[in-house]
Amino acid sequence: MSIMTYRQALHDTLRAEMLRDQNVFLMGEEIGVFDGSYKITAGLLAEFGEKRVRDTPIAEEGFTGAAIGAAMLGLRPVVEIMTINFSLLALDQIVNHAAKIYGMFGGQAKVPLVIRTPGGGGQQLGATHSQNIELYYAFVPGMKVVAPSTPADAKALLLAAIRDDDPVLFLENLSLYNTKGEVPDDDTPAEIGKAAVTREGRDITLIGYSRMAHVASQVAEQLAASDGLDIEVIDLRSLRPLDRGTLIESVKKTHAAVVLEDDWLTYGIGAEIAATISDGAFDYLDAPVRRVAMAEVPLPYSKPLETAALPSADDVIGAIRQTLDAVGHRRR
Amino acid sequence: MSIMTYRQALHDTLRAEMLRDQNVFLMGEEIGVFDGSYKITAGLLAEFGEKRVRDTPIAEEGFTGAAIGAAMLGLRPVVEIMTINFSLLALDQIVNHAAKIYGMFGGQAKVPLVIRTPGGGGQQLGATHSQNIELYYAFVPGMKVVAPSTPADAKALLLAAIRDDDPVLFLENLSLYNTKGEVPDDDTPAEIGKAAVTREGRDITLIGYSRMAHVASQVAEQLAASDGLDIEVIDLRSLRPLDRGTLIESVKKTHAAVVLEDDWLTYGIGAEIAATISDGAFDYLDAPVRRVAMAEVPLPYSKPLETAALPSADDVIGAIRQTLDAVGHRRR
Amino acid sequence: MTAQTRTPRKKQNAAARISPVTAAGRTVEDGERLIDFYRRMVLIRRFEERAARGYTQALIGGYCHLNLGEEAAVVGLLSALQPTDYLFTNYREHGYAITRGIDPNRVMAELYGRVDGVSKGWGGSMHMFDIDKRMLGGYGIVGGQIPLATGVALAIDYRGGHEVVLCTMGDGTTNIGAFHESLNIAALWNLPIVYVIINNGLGMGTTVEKSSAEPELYKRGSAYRMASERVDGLDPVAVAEAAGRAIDSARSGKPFLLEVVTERLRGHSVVDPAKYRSAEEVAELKENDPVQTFGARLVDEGLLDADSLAKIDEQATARVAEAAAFAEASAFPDVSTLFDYTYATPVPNDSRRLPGQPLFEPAPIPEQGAAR
Amino acid sequence: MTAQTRTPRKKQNAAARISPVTAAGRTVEDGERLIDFYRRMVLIRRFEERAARGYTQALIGGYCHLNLGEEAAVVGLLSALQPTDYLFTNYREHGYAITRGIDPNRVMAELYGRVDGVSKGWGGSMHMFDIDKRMLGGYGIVGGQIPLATGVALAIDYRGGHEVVLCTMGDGTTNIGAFHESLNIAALWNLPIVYVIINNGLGMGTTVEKSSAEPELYKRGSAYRMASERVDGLDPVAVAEAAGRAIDSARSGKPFLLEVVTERLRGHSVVDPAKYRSAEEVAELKENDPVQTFGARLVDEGLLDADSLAKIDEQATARVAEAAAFAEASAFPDVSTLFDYTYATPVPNDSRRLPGQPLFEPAPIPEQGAAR
Ligand SMILES: Cc1ncc(C[n+]2csc(CCOP(=O)(O)OP(=O)(O)O)c2C)c(N)n1
Ligand SMILES: Cc1ncc(C[n+]2csc(CCOP(=O)(O)OP(=O)(O)O)c2C)c(N)n1
Ligand SMILES: [Mg+2]
Ligand SMILES: [Mg+2]
Repeated sequence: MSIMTYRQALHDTLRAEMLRDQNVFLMGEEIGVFDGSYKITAGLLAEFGEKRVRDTPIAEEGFTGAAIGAAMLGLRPVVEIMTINFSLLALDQIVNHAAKIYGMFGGQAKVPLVIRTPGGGGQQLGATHSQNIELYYAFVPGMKVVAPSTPADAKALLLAAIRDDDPVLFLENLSLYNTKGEVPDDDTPAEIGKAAVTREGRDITLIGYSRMAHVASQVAEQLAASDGLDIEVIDLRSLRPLDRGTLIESVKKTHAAVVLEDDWLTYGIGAEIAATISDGAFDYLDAPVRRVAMAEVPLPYSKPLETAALPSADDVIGAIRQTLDAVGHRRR
Repeated sequence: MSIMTYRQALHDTLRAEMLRDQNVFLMGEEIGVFDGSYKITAGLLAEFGEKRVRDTPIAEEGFTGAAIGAAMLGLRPVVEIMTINFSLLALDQIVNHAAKIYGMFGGQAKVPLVIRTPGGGGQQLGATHSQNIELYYAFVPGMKVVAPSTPADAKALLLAAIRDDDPVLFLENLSLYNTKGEVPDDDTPAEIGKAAVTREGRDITLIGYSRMAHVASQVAEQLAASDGLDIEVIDLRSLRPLDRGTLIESVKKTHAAVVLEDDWLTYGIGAEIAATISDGAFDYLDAPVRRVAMAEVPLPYSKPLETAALPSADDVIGAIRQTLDAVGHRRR
Repeated sequence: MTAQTRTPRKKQNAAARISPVTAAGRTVEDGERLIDFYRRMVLIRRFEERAARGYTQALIGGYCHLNLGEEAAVVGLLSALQPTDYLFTNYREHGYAITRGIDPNRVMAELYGRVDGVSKGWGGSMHMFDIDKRMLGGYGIVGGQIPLATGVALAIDYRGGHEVVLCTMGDGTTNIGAFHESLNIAALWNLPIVYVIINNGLGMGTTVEKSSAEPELYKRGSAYRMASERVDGLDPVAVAEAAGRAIDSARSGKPFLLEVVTERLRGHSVVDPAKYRSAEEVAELKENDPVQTFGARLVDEGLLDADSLAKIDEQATARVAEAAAFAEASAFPDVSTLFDYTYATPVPNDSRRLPGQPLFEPAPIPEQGAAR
Repeated sequence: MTAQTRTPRKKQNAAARISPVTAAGRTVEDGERLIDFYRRMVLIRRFEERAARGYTQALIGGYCHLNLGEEAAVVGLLSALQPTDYLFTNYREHGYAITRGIDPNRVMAELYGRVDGVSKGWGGSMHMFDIDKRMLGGYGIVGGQIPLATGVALAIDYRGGHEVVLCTMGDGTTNIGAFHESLNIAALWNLPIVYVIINNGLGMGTTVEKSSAEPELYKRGSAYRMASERVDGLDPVAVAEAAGRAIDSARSGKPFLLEVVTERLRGHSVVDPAKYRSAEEVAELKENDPVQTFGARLVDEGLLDADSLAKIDEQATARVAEAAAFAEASAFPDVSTLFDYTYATPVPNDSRRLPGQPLFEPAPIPEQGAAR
């Protein structure tokens, strides 16, 4: 066990996997000479050389597609797309090609590709640079989508993603890079497709992923201290496949749930979570599943507007209290 | 009133709007000399000339972006993207530009653009040509998304879309083009953002859009005849904005709902519908909201596999019966 | 950049364009090779005609694009490729598949959507794939194959291999962004790839002149300092030679852009009546029929005669009839295999649900108050 | 295609490159114009330095890219544009905004995220927009502005107008698909647009040579038969003249590709220390400072002296101080306006919900059995 940042965990894991397997290599804009836009790949060019740490032209579709092709031949490219917003330019290659090649040709070619990319608002980057569009990937059969919220998961899920034979969208988050946590020393990959109950509790279930799983844990601790609430927290970790069983088991116990998400509410990731719980735990729910999500606007640059549009811990606390009120009402 | 096909309604409406307003013009691949891939624009090049019916190079991002730019100057381009699958190539221009320009610049420029595009599987077009990815647009604030299921709505919603000052994704469907129906002669636009109760009933609510709204109506008639069931049918018509009120009102009356969708189940459009109903009609629902959707696979070419993967009327009927069973159980 | 000087399409008697195959200096092997070219061209021709028939009979579904008019291009190109090299094409690829050595039975079975198809029935006409023959697809998204092919060239380079990638595309495809991004990357990184533009003059109904501001498409290589050349695609020998030069260049680490000028004898796909072509244009197409002109040439040269022409034709016809019979006898994939190819690495919680199945099996309703 | 012969960047004394502004044959107006150029260049310089300071003071957020080193390019280009013409830029556009005549107060207020900003605080550094000055943005997605600008040129052509669109982009941007698709469309349809490549040698930390297989970027125009030219971007006069030619061409329906070779004096954005540049390279940058070299030249030519140089500087400093004071005094947008700019045409059922608000107001719980 060592304590390190989410950034460090990513960096070290990339490095270790490159040392372990010659087929693993990195591609992306500014990952070499510039050390990466968010410095995840710092120093790797010097250590591994240009062949394995490849700075690309600004051509998201071209270089992502090239990585898919390389993967078809058995290499294991790890692509960095600078932020998930720019991945829209590569979407045809990812959705129509990476996710289809295995099925469309009857299982003849695998695509062991990882696309690392951060989402996240809150940095005043404006409407086109602050989106959370992991939905675009989570929706697609053939893709796998993971979203670690802790340094330990950053490592374990990245190991799993690199060693998996399918295309994996590996979602990072700008505001998590500097967060710290314990990271095991061994290199055991996580299981893609499994959520984790990161805190057990009986009063209500909080569900999040990426930054919002982090917020969920903080809120749970805070309300335990202030209100003596016993909150269960689920970190989805994998958006596709989605671990419905863990959600249902939890809500069967707590009878209430709040879903936290950093994307827009309508049609967002939380919609599936809420629909799943409302279906699978239909007879156990004592209040509607509540969603806390981004306001449905193009995210403004100006700080007060941006802050108002993004879900906060206070918003989550309010939603929990209102949901528990509604539960209380029905239990009377 | 005249009886005509969905195709004819689209064609005639485009023509009428071009006659009415000089700012309306058409752009897209093969819409002129070729008469349109699905012949919606047949004859319009001959009538209006190359300036107003513009065949483009194969460059979805380039020509869609050009249409957005033209719209910024007050023209009203109606773009045809041959099938919604190819729109992935234009997604950055649509999501990061068309949908953002009004907000990101503080309301200084409008984007009165219509993007017409058909979705739909079932034509043995294989994994990359059979997707229903309207979700990608419906998720985005700044976009409007409409999806007519009848010739009358094809007309009324197209009128509304063309006259609206925001970017509108106008979803058509390959298997609806030849369907017939009554179309009013006057040119009253529909209201974007409103669902329609296309059949009133008390036993259960069926919800669909585009092809599946059509299927819903057929199933409702069939089960009325065969089982004497009194089914309410809602055609969403507008995916963004989503008319939640109409859904909730209906389910408060029927106490049960089945959602029909042609896209993949997990994270699909139906997730939001189910989540919305489960929340807003929480105390009125007598069974979980059931979703009937596409199997979560890259759609295979081979007919028996394709047929198995797509939702059919029989699947809907099965889901209705199971849901009514579940209702009966709980009402005992 | 060397340009074949070539009079614009449709303005010249095609037969006169075929490069001389004079008896003088020709070895027996040369002669056999030319006859082999012809045989392969005829096989494509008959195969495509059979495919069109199968489509009309509703034995084939989806979109179906034929190589009619492109036989010389296909045969010439693939003759220059080693078995270890890789091939990427677009959706107009039946001819490539059979010329690459994939059993026509399996190609036809794919069109019929059967388990014995090259892609097990999952791909159809647009998505032929055979890992053994290193034909890596068949892609229906215009330009979609270009970045992928570039990536395979990257993988070859990464491993220090000596293979080359040949990536074909249509003329209309040169206007899409992926073309630009990929050619730049290949040239920048010296990847072993030949990009081939099959210029049949049309993208569906749109002419090259209406879609490409530089209609001499090979010239676009200059935007990437990439060597390029234009060749007459009605002459398999000329194509083979040009492809040889291009492949040699690529193998030495200099990617190449080769434009092959061909004809599209019929509509864009089987269902397109091509009404946008004038009667005159259609008449001229006959003169530009590569199979007929090349056959006539070989007769002129004394390599074939009426009998041997007829025999080659019969053999091809019989071969495609066999393919059709094989395809028709092959089974459809079983519905139980529907979920077999979503993922290569199995993971928990993968969704395997038919449209009629509920997300959760209806649970027994808990007794009043028993749930908690 | 005419290429300015120009020794590669950083290998020559920049002052020697400035085109002669000799007294002989110079009118008074010419002289005034040169001084005006200089004044505008200094204003950009001081504005950008002030913006950098504001960023360090956390008065400005997000990404912040400066025009330092590009002053001559900006001033030269915009001097050739009519007020009725349209301007599109990327995210490195503060200098364009103020040179286009937008009040520096409003540009600074935008950086500060205030209501008086050109984009009302919604856009920030990367998204300056002013409909009156026909500056149609400021775009943060690399290449995103190119199709849009092409569309505005299309709209001008559609209406039979005589305006021209000037669309700037960086060197790295020429490798993205949208560049290719748009230039082809513009050339094909004869649209009135000038594409300007501001070649500052770097895309973030990547050199032109590492990103573009044809590093003489103006040559890429040939892939579209588009006229093109390269000009020294450290010389505002040369830029103005080249831009004049390009704009004339565009106005006559022949789109143009103009490459302007400049320098980026600092990091990619305010926070980038640019460690990837060698000490030698950084030292050479000083020699290539367009503001200093052009100022020195005007002194040489007798148009300015030390006093007038200092005065111009003082005025610029005062002007940007005023802008900063204005920005700081301006209010933040009110949170109640959050939902004002999602749609231009109001429609029912639009979602207007803050993150803490429920989708449905908690309804009174119906009495047991009362619900139905
Ligand atoms: C991205 C995309 N846009 C549009 C289409 C529809 N489409 C299929 S083939 C084709 C024409 C392609 O022309 P060309 O590249 O010349 O190839 P050809 O069909 O002539 O062989 C078009 C527009 C598509 N499949 N993919
Ligand atoms: C599609 C996209 N990819 C990547 C980025 C991140 N990015 C911002 S600026 C930049 C470099 C652009 O270089 P260049 O075009 O030379 O312009 P310069 O910054 O030098 O003015 C990159 C890669 C982006 N904003 N958009
Ligand atoms: Mg073609
Ligand atoms: Mg640059």
